[in-house]
Amino acid sequence: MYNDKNSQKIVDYIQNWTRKHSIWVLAYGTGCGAIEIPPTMTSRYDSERLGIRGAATPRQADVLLITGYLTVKTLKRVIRVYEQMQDPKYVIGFGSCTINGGMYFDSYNTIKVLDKYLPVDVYINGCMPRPEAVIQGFVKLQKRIGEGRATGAKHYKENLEWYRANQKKIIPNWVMPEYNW
Amino acid sequence: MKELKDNIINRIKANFKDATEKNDFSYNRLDFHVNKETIPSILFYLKDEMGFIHLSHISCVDWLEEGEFEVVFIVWSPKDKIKVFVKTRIDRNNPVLDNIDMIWRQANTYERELKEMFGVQFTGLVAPEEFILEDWQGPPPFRRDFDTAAYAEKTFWHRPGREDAQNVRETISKRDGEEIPDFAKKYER
Amino acid sequence: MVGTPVLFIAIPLLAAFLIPLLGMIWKELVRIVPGLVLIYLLILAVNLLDHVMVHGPIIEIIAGWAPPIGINLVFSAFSGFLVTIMIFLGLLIWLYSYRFKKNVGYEPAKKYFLLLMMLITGSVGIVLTGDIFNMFVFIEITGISAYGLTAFYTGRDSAEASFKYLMLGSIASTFLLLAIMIIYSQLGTLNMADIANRIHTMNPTYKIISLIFFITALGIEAEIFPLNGWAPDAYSEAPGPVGAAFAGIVVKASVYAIIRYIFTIFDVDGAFNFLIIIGMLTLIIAEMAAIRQEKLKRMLAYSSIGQMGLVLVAFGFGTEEGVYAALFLMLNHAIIKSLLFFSGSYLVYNSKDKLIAEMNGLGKKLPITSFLFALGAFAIIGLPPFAGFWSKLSVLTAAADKNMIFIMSLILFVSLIELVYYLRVVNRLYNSKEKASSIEVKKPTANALITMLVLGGLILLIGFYPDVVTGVLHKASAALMDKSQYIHNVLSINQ
Amino acid sequence: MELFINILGAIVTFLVAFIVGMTYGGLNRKITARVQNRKGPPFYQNFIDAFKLSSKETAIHHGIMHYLGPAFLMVSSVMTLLIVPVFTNNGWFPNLNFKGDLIFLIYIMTFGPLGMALGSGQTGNPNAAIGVTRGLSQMVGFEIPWVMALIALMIQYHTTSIEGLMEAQAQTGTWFMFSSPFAFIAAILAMFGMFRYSPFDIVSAPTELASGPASENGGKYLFVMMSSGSVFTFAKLTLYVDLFLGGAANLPVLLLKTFALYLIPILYGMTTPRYRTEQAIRWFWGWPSFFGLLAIIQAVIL
Amino acid sequence: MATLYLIFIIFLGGAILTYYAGKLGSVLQDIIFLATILGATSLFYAGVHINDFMSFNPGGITLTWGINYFGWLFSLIVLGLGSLAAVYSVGYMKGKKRRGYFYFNFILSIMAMLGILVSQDLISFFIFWEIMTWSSYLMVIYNGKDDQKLGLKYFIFSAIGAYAMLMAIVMVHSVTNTFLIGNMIEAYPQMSLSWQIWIPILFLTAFGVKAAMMPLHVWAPGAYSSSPMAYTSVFSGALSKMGIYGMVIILVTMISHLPQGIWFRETLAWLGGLTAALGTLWAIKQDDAKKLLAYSSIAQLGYIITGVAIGTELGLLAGLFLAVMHALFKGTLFMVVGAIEKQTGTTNFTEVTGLIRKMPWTFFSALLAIIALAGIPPLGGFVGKWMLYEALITSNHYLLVILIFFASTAAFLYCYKFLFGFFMGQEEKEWEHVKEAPATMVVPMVLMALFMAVLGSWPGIILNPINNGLVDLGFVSTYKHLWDTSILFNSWGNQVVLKPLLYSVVAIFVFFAIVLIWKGFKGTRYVSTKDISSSGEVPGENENLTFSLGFAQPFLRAVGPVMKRQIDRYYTEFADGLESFFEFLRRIYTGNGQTYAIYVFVFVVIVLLFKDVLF
Repeated sequence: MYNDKNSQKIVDYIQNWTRKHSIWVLAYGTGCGAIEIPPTMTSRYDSERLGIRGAATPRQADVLLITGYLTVKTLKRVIRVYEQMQDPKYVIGFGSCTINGGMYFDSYNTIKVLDKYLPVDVYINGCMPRPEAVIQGFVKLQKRIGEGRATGAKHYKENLEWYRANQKKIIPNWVMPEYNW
Repeated sequence: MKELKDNIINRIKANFKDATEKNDFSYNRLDFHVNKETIPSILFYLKDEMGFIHLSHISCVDWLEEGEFEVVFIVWSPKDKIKVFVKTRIDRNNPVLDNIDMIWRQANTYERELKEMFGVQFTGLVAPEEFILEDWQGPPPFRRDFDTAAYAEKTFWHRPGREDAQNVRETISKRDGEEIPDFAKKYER
Repeated sequence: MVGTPVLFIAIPLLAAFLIPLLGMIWKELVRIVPGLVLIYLLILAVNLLDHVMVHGPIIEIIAGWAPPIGINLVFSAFSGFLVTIMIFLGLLIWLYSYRFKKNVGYEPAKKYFLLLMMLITGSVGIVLTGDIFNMFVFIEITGISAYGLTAFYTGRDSAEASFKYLMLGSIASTFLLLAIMIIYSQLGTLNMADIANRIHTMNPTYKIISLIFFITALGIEAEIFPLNGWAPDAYSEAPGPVGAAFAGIVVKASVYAIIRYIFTIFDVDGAFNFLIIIGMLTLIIAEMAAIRQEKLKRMLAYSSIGQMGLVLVAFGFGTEEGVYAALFLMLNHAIIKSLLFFSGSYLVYNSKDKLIAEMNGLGKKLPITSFLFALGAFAIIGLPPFAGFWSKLSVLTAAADKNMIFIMSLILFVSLIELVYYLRVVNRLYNSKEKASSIEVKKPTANALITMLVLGGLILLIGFYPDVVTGVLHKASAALMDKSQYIHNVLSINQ
Repeated sequence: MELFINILGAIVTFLVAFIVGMTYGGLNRKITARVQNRKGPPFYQNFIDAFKLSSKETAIHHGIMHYLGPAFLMVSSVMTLLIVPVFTNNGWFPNLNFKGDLIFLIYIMTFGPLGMALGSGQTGNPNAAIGVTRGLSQMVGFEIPWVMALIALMIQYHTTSIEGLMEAQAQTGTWFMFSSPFAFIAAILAMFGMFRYSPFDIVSAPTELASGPASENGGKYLFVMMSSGSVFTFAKLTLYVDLFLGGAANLPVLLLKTFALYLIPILYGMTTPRYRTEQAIRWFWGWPSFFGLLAIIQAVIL
Repeated sequence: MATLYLIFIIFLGGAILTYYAGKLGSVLQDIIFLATILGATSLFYAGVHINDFMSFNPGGITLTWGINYFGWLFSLIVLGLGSLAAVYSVGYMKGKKRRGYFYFNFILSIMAMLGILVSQDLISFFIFWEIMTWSSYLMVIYNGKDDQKLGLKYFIFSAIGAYAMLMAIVMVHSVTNTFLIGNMIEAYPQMSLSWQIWIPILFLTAFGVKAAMMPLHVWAPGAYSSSPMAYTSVFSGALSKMGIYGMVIILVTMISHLPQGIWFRETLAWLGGLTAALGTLWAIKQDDAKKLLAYSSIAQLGYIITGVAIGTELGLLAGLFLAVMHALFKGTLFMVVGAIEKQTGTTNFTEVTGLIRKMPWTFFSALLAIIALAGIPPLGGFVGKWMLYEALITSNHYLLVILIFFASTAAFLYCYKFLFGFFMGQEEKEWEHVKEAPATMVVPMVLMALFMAVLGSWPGIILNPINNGLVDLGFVSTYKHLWDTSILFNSWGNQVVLKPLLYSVVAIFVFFAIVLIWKGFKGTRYVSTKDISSSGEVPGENENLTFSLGFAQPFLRAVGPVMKRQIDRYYTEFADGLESFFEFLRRIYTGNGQTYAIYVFVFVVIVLLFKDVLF
């Protein structure tokens, strides 16, 4: 029965539906974006009504929310956190810094394009994006999850070497444990 | 306040022959310029004898044209409510200065920062690991001859589509018809 | 019968005077002769004791005059028992100090053995004699030899100690003589049995004053508080075996004398309570003084004083169990304290300033000596299954039978103090954190080792099988308690 | 056959408890949201979370104790459920309630947290161990009034079994909530600590300790822990209802009573900021213990 | 009945032989040691009949030896734990110094404890008691270092107890004129009231010292932690039970006849409760496993004392059952600590962590022992705890039961600390080389752990002998027949049926364990303890992620005021004061001859003045 395609579809559908409506966010509060998370979570915008709530550790989280610019030093930690998260997992890039460097376009220690290093499922642009935008981003992600199109993690796994090469290019002293989740 | 300042100036000048003062800033600020050899002794003197027990900051200014770094030690006396800037000039090509973290423990942090950002060497500084710039291999990034845009261009991926923002001043002057000021032109990269 | 009691006095005295002469013939004789004499006497004593157990006391008349006029020696179960202990101890002391000469040279050794023999003569005489003036003479003999032995090391400190001893000893003689004079002036006799027979006719005031003088005089020798000022110095300055001799021989003889006066001669009932009081005082003060001592020998001296106090308390109960307990205590004290002095002097020998604090880790360097010291310490504290336990038990039983709960608890409290200071030493011996010591280890000689092992073996033997001594002790205590029998025995000798 | 029915009953009880507990959890979130003037998640949100967690992959473990830790937790909650009589007439779910008593219950309730603590300990995460010690410390705090309340009931009615107490309640006709008010108050105050809602949630303080003991547990571990928590919530509430509110004869009454009780710690928690551990302990040894003492005095006098 | 002689001769001879066999070879030494203990044990159970007495008279004192049911119960603890600890010792002592010394004292301790149990008279009781004391004292100073004078402290406290007992013994003797325990019990009701009160007090002091009761416990932490662990398991497990043994005899046979006995019981019970509570608090504070277990022993003995002191049947059963359990789990735990000490060289929680994968069997036994210690079902510890609570509740000790409850809840903290400190937490590189302890050490631990698990559901194995023993002491057993089963009863008629509960627990656990293992077992793999969610930081080699210092600090802050002052300090101050007083008295001996002469004259004058009073 498990191998039956139709029933597999149903199982997948249910799974995706639950995943869609239960998004536990690990907010990696880099840069100024972290200030936008409290209003998103609390009374005014109340993301919990969509099933979005914070998670304290990467082991429990579904979504890695990167709120702003990432320096090289921070990127190392973010990669580590991402790899500690359990499947299925998604990444949301938040703010223009994650998209093209934003105002840090010529900074000597800030990465400009996040998706070269981590598989970003949804970008939310703006500097800073307001909570409405954040929630819209989440909804977008939910939609993609529901459709089964949020396959960033799978992509990462498949193209691990490429990602790793990119990461190692700017982190020459690579002392992290090897890939695990 | 003026008597206090005069008193400080007199005592410093009496003890340190090479000290030249500058006293035209805000009412509670005093500047001294000394040779780099005098730095530890003058700081020690300020701390122990004059009550400047707090080290606010150690800063550095890159005088590229003059080929010198100006290192600034800011100390503060909670009793007299006066801050004293002790400045010294060191050679830019051989930026070596005496370590003072035995006078103030917190100086260690500032010295590590200066070491990473300007390449100022403090003799005998014990720094266990990198401070801010992990795995940094380029030149000290706060030096004015370090071209951050070029470095970023070389090191990181750039998403295409923001070529118009390559040089902010040019873009602005083109768009608004403003002239680029002289001091900005001078350091045009 | 193998011999008569008079031999106990005659032979050692003779030997004492012959020692210098024999020494001229062959120097080794100086130390061989005492041993032979003591061995002979021990055989004699054991034989006589065996005989006495069955047939009753032996009364020996000296110079043909029958008591009450002449001098007589009484070898009863009680005195015989004490004599046996003393001779045995004397033998052990001889054995222990057999190689003494090697360390100190010929002349001192000669004096030493001479004085030791005289000491034994005097002490045995005190115990055996039945005449109070004769006893005075023997006490003087003992005292003089004891002063000599105290000053043996001819240093400043030992001379001072000896002088103190001499001073108090002469006070004691004076009082003793006074007491004898009072008795003689009142009753006109010096024979103990005769005095005991007629004491009730004496004026009570004179009687009590003479008793007090007796107790004072003998108390000085028997280390009763506050008369025992000489003791700590003398013990700590005299050589180790001499300390054992003091504790085991001299003091025992003096205690014997006190007991003889109180139990047999005088009929003062209050004296028993007085014994308990001064015994307790001695016990408590001595043990309290011992706890803070820094020198091992001084500590042992105070401990010894305390033990004698306990003996007096046990005698003071006045019951047969009390006497039994006291005798048991005396026996144990003789054995255990000698062991402690013997082994302790080797420990002191190996520490620079004779301080207890310097004895760290000696347990590894001197394993057997330290073990024996620990054994002695455990035994004297009264830990089962060692010898000391049975005597402590009998003392407490005797006290409990007299309903003296307070005395019991005091004795136990004092035992606790005793335990603390002995264990401190033992703890130190086996504490491996040793200080750097420049002194090379002086191992005990073979003869000393044999002596200590014999004593240790005795402790274990009595501890595991007290029956070896209890029979004798019961007989001896019965003999002391039976006053009328004593008088009858002595006075009926001429019929 | 009887055994089979027992097992079946146990399974049904478990399912009911699971569903009710999960729903209560969802309602808790909903009510909290409404109090904070939010819309809040739907009441079935906890089910979604649970199923999502169960469908999450689990790729790693830190060793055997970490692996089995949630099972210990489950033993504790299910055993509690089995020993607590769900309905007064015993008709539906003939569990094991006649085989144990209150003391056994108190101890079996600590079995799980300790096993879980070992599991958290093996992960090597310092936050987990810190959380565990906080939890255990807090347990020492609230057990005192809780035990006082129970002992007051025991000595008043001379029985230590839950059934016995329920019978006594049925005979007197009054709920213990009214006949032993002090015991009830002490027990309720102890319940605050037992549920670890707001003022006493330092154990798993998410921002401070990264959710404490559970910090290394995601996916199926968290799913089992969550279900266990739901079952435990239901079991504890049922116990309170049995002891103080006269039990319940059927499911609606049970739900009503349990939910009414459940509101108390939730509403208290919403208005009270978090206590530090020692503050919490001292709080429990203050008024709750005082009421416990009053309860005992009352029981002795009666 | 000469078997008893033979047993003691075997013990003594074995002790001496073992001591000297070290020169011939360590294997021979081990063999003789094991043969002595195991041989004597098997001989005891094969050849000694219960309630068969023999007498002999050394030194004119009648001594009687023989064992009754009550002693037989304790012989299980002594010889059972003793044999297992002996097997353990062989592994533990391998490669250590002074093996002869250790074996000698070990055998003597076991002999002395057995001697206490077979003594039917007070003298041999006392003798064996003291042999036990000094042989254990010699063990305490086994390391040769007694810098903190722990051994001395132990010995002094033991001596206080022993002297109290000696006093009581001679007091009894002055009434009965024999030393037989039976006669003492018979004569007790006829004694005067003050003696009826004093004799139990003195005896209970003696037993209280050995049982580490509250004001007399100060020796225990040091003594337990400084003796070798192989012996401490016997020291804490069996030797302390001798105090309980004596206490139960005194309580059942004497105090139950005393109208004022209720005060004794209440005082003892409260002392036990305080012991439990404070012992637990101090145990939580310790950073060294030995110290922790030592304080925990004190606390556990507090429960036992409370149980036996309240004196109802359930209480006595609870106390004695807990005594057996304590022997089992504390023996195991000290063995565990010994194994860890042997393998790693330290017992400090702040140094050793993460041994679970290195020493799985040790962990297994530690886990079961800790569960039993904490009193969590379904292990044996729960049975004891349950009976204790029910006994306290049914006998109207309401506040006491809360104190006990507090203690046993707080005990979870140190239980967790023990397991976490050693076995959980970060797996440091320093301990990578650590291997499981040798089989001779592991097997005794695991056997005892399994026995604890069995007792959790079939407590009748131990409860029946306890009941027999109590009946032998003259206790009227009301529901003897019920203990054959695995159902626990209290006097109100409530019950706990253990077996179904055990089955349920096991079934639920197995079910969920299977669920957890089945669900995604395939993809799961082990990752090291460095791989944790530490905010993305990668812990370096030298980064310390172990949480072991200041464990349970919030709790200790909450109970801080209680723990400000240790009882030790009062004792120390008292002793110091006493010593300075003695120092003052010592000055009587000035060393001046003139003073001494004056003393003589003063003495004469005073005695002459008061001669009418004195004589």
